[in-house]
Amino acid sequence: MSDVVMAEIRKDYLYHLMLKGERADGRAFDEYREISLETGLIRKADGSALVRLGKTTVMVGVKIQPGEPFSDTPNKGVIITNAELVPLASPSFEPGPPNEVGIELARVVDRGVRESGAIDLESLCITPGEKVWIVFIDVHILDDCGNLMDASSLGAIAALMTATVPAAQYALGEDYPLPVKDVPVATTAVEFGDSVIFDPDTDEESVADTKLTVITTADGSICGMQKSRPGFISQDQIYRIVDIACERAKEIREKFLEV
Amino acid sequence: MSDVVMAEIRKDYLYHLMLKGERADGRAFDEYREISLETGLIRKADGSALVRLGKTTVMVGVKIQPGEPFSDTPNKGVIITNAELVPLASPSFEPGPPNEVGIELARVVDRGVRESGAIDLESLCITPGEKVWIVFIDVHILDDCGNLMDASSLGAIAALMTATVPAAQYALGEDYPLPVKDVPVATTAVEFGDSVIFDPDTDEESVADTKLTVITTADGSICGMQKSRPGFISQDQIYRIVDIACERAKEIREKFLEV
Amino acid sequence: MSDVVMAEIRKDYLYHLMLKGERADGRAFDEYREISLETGLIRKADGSALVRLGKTTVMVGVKIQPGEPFSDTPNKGVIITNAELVPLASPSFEPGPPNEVGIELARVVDRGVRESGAIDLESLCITPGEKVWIVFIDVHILDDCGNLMDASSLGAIAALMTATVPAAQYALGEDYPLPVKDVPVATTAVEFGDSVIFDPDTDEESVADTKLTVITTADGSICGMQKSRPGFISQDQIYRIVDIACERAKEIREKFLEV
Amino acid sequence: MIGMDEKLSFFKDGLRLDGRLPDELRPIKVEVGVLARADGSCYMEMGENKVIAAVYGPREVHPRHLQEVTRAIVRYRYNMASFSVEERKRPGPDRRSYEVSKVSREALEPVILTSYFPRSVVDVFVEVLQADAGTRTAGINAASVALADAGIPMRSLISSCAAGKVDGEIVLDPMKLEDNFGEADVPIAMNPSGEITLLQMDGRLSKEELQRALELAKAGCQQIYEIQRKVLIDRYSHMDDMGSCDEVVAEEEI
Amino acid sequence: MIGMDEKLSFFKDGLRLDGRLPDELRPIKVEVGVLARADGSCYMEMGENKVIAAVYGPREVHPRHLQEVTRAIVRYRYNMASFSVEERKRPGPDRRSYEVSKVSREALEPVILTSYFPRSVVDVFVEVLQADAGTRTAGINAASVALADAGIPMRSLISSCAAGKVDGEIVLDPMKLEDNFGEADVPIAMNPSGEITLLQMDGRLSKEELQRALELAKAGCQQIYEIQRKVLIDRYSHMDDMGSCDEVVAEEEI
Amino acid sequence: MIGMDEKLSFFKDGLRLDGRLPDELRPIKVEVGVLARADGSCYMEMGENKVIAAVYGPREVHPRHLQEVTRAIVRYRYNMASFSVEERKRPGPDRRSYEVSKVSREALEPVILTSYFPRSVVDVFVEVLQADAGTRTAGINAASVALADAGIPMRSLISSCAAGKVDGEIVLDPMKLEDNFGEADVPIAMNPSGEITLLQMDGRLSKEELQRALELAKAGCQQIYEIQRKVLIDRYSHMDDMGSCDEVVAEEEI
Repeated sequence: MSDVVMAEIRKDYLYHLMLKGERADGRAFDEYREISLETGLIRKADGSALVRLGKTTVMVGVKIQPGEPFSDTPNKGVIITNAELVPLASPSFEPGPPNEVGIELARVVDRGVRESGAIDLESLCITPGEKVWIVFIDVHILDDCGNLMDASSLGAIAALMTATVPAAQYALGEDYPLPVKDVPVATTAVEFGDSVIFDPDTDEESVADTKLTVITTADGSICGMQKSRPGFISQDQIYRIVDIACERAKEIREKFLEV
Repeated sequence: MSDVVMAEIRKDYLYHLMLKGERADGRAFDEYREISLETGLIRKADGSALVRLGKTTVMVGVKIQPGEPFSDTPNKGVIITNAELVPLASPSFEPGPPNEVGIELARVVDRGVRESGAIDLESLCITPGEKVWIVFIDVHILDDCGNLMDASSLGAIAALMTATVPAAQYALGEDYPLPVKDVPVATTAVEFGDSVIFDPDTDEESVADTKLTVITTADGSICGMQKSRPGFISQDQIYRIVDIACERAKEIREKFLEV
Repeated sequence: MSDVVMAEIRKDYLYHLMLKGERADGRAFDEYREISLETGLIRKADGSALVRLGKTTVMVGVKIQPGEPFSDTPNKGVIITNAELVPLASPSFEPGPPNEVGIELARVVDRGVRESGAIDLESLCITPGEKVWIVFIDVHILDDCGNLMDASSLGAIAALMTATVPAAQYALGEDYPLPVKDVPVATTAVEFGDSVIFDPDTDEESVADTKLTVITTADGSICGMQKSRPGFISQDQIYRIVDIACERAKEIREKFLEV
Repeated sequence: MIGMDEKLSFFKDGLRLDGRLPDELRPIKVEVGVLARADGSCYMEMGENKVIAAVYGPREVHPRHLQEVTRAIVRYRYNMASFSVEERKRPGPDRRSYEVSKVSREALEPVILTSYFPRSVVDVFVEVLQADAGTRTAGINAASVALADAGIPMRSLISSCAAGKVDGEIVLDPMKLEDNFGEADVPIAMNPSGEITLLQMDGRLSKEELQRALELAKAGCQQIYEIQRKVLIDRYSHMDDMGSCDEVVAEEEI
Repeated sequence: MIGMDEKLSFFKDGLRLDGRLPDELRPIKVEVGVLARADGSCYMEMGENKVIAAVYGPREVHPRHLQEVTRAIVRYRYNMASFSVEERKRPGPDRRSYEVSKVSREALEPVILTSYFPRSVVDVFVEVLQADAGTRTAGINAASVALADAGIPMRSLISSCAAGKVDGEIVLDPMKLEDNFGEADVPIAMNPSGEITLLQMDGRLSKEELQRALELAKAGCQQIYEIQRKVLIDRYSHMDDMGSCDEVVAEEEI
Repeated sequence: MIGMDEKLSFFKDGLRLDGRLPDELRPIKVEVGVLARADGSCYMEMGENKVIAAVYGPREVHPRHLQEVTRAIVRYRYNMASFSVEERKRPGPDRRSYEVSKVSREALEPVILTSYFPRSVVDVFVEVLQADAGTRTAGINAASVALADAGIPMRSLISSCAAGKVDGEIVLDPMKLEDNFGEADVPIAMNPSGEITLLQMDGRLSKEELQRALELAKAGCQQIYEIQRKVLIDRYSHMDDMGSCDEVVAEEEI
């Protein structure tokens, strides 16, 4: 019972703050926590990025290995995205194979990379129908202080942008940088009462009615969306979130992902 | 406790009916519920059948795909039978991989098809030792109102008899009807006190001491038997059930499975 | 609570015996229970050994089959060791895939065989990079009355020493005895208070602070060690155990494993 | 199989390859109460999609630790039959079906009056018997009707469909061919007032295109709502004075 | 490996390939009480089959929700060692072993007086160390003796064996070669009065052949029963006034 | 990849291939309290090994049947990130990681005052972000610091490192190349008094070499202990009168 009570009290507190236009940590409603990004820390990976979004910490590693193409796309490389919500990262994560939250996270990160066309899959074909490059994107959550979607997506594209195709190791020519053609950025907002709050922390996420992630490309197109949590959202709020999401994504892209 | 009490009361009720030679739905002891059979409803499958046995509803889909033969039968096709007791079909079914009831069901359905020689496995060889046709028989239970064995077996043979080998799709010649050489029919009875009741519904199954499934071929041979439930059965009762099973199977075969 | 109480009482009893230099079954501290070893009982296996260490009973079966080498050792055979702690063998074993105790057991048995160089893996290459002999060592625990490590290790090397490479069956020449080049023997002691007791039975294991397994080769080298159980052990005790372990191993080797 | 290189035209004389207008739904067929064992059920065809939904509950929660003391939990299991797709699918859930189950549950949960049944569970099971793009939306539509059929108190029905983009044009309710080779897919679900409970999108759209897609999908949902409503009215028309399914489902909130 | 094309003859001078008469069992070896940790145990060889059975219980049920308030539940786990068959078997249960476990449990449950021990479990574990056709029947025979050895109250023992059809003739207790290339296999289990608790059949038989197979298998079970009985008498012969295992196992029903 | 045939020399001018002396540890970097959600945490680099440890607890045990009435249980989960090794590792535990988890837990459990917290659990999670031989020892070192950071009462810290044998010589803290092609590996863990809580060995050593290896590894552990101690002192140096981490961790036994 006390958990329920605490959740109610916290919700009340955050709600009353919000009526005053405030958040618990003093940010504006559309303001992100401080972002830091380091790439190349994991030398055993072919690409890697450590992202901090406030205290949320995510390590993304990219491994690129030869393997078989899918039978219906014989001349295309393969992207496989996995997210591990290891129990080190939160008291609420449990050991075991990914649950639906981890699967959703991996699939939304994957959607951004895939649908933006960031990776030219045809350039990853080695021998059509036989051998292509498999790009494994492994998202390893280290500290969950909210908004894993944005942190993981940012880590994924940053790791890909600094990744090397290890061709020499497999006697397939010289190593070369993984060609990345677009820069998808995910931006997430939660709705709470009638307010929309960007880059939610754990508390804000836990009291939100609804969450919406919008992934945008360098040219301002939308290449992925995912509503989650059981709540309603109106068309107007969707458009409002999309507008701000495009701005925030542009800023993040310019600050962290410009070559 | 109340479940136990209810089961006792129901058992008593059914038992007393039976002493009067009656069943709760008015059928004779060796009478089947109404059977309906529709084939070809699932166009994505290579063969399919929807069977209703009273309210019991089963969908069987057949998929035929090229694959590798078993190493000890290099020139034979492969039959793989699976049964899914999805939780949609009964309050007592749970999500997850098949439990022993589902496995037994699949294996008895498989036994009928395999042991009757209904499918000429050698005719399904494409390249000996390398490539053969794999016939997947997938039994999908939709509504469990008793006697899944007979409904599933009927669905399996009906789906096979109307199945097409999709050779063209794999550039292996023209499509052709799956050759079916025999027509196994499963007939199930339960024993309750000294009485034998055919085509039991869920209630009758739950109070039965013992259940016996007999699978017969077109020429009246027996090609499969399975006793289940922890109870005794005498040789005389076995012979009695086999005799009636042959008759019922013949009727079902003539009504639904004659070409 | 009573389990805890019983464990305390048993510990006390064993401890007081030990102060008098005694064990419950009258053995000296460095004395093994009676060992019996029978090989070749399982004709379907390529090598087998039934070991009894007191009442502890272990069956080890060896199967040798052609398969693919690991990509980083293309010209070497493969050893795969598995241990099944089936629920038949102890009230504390449960059905299901090996738990950490079973995995540790298999890995320590494997370590002895592998690190001693008992099997010349290069002699098991059939076609480099394509086909090698896979040696499966399957340890099947039948009765756990303590010291599974030593019984399983002894069974493994005895089964290997009497194993045949079934080349004829795979049209790869004539059958020949699996070449075994060294004879690792595992010796296990537990520490309890300041005493060291060899070949512990179940009671002694359950009250021990620490357990140490030492595997030695024919020439008296050490080829594997594993401390288990959460307790301390001093360097001096390690050396003491190693010394006695070498002696006991020599005796076991001479009695059971000399060709 | 059609490669991406050959330019495939998705329109002929202003009509789509199956003869539909850009803003036209595929034919819909609904039957309610089709299963004897379930507390509520619904069979639905949307074009070549064939799905069946069953509802059990409110009933006891197993395992116990999943119980919520103030409300019923809702579980949703979306499952594809092995034979429902071109290449046989291995039985059991894969990553896609876990995601579909999650968003579908979240699409329905907002209208279920879960606080009426603390410590219990409402189980929704959807089986896809044949798939042709749009199984998640068909499943949600069927599940919504099955919930009503089971007498689960709800604020309203939920209706669901997708809009897509093919050949640069926004179309309603894309079929498999349009989904596979199209440029975007936007499935939504909403209540009769247009409040959205499911929203996913993949592909590539401008903001204007997204707006057009949402408008189109919304119109589709409204048509589906009328069909859902009608089938429930028919189902209960034998009862006295019952002219609307809106009276079957609970309307007020606690 | 012998192909199906070459006609294999299963008889030579009226005897089977291993020298048996058509109605002859393979040699049987039984040992009771072979395991120290188990409450009851039995090692059995039937020809080249080598199985070992252990019984634990009646003991507490875990997990709790499996408990039955009016009786003990019975669990039966049939398991093949990886090295027990020609080609190494992956450890752990497969679909066949789940089915064998189910029918074996149902073969023994009718004679166990489960109502004596409400809320508890009787666990039967059978390990196949070597397989040569007939492991399920050997397992049931060993398990039956192990149950008696564990002092589990039973109405009677259960005995089990199979009949098969090779070269058109019905034979008792088929070995691997006869099973692989034969025309039918009918394993049964029964109590000493001939009441059947296990019956399976695959292959192809006429009604008359089935009748002959059941008669033959019944005769086999009777021989096995005498062996089971004898080994239990020997086991308990050191006790006072105990001349029959029928006194060891409970005879009256509740 | 270097074959075993080519003789690889592990020394050049008395130094190892990475320039270390035979009895020299790789560079160590430690940070404590690096995670916000965990009750205690530590990031550690030992050469190219990068590991992070988190401690949660004492907290409630789920599932309940694992509870011990007289003490806290300790769980330890060692896990390698997929990208931490040359060839991508499948996510999730394999047999090696189960064994490493077991011996690591047993290495730490003796110093944790578990009797202070009956019926609860102390969870230790170690994630390997990059592996280069020595991840289990690095993990134990990091976990030991994380336990102290979480305020778990301990008798002392535990320090861990390995000795190996290459080219016939015993060396401290072997790196990947030395481990792969070396002749033996002996990881240990101990408390500051030199009492050993982890000991494993594979390869081939004489008794004298084992003695030399243990001495060397012991010296390595002592150096690591000083580093662990210092980082904890720094962490708590803002508190009054606290000059030693030995005061942070509990010292008396119950």
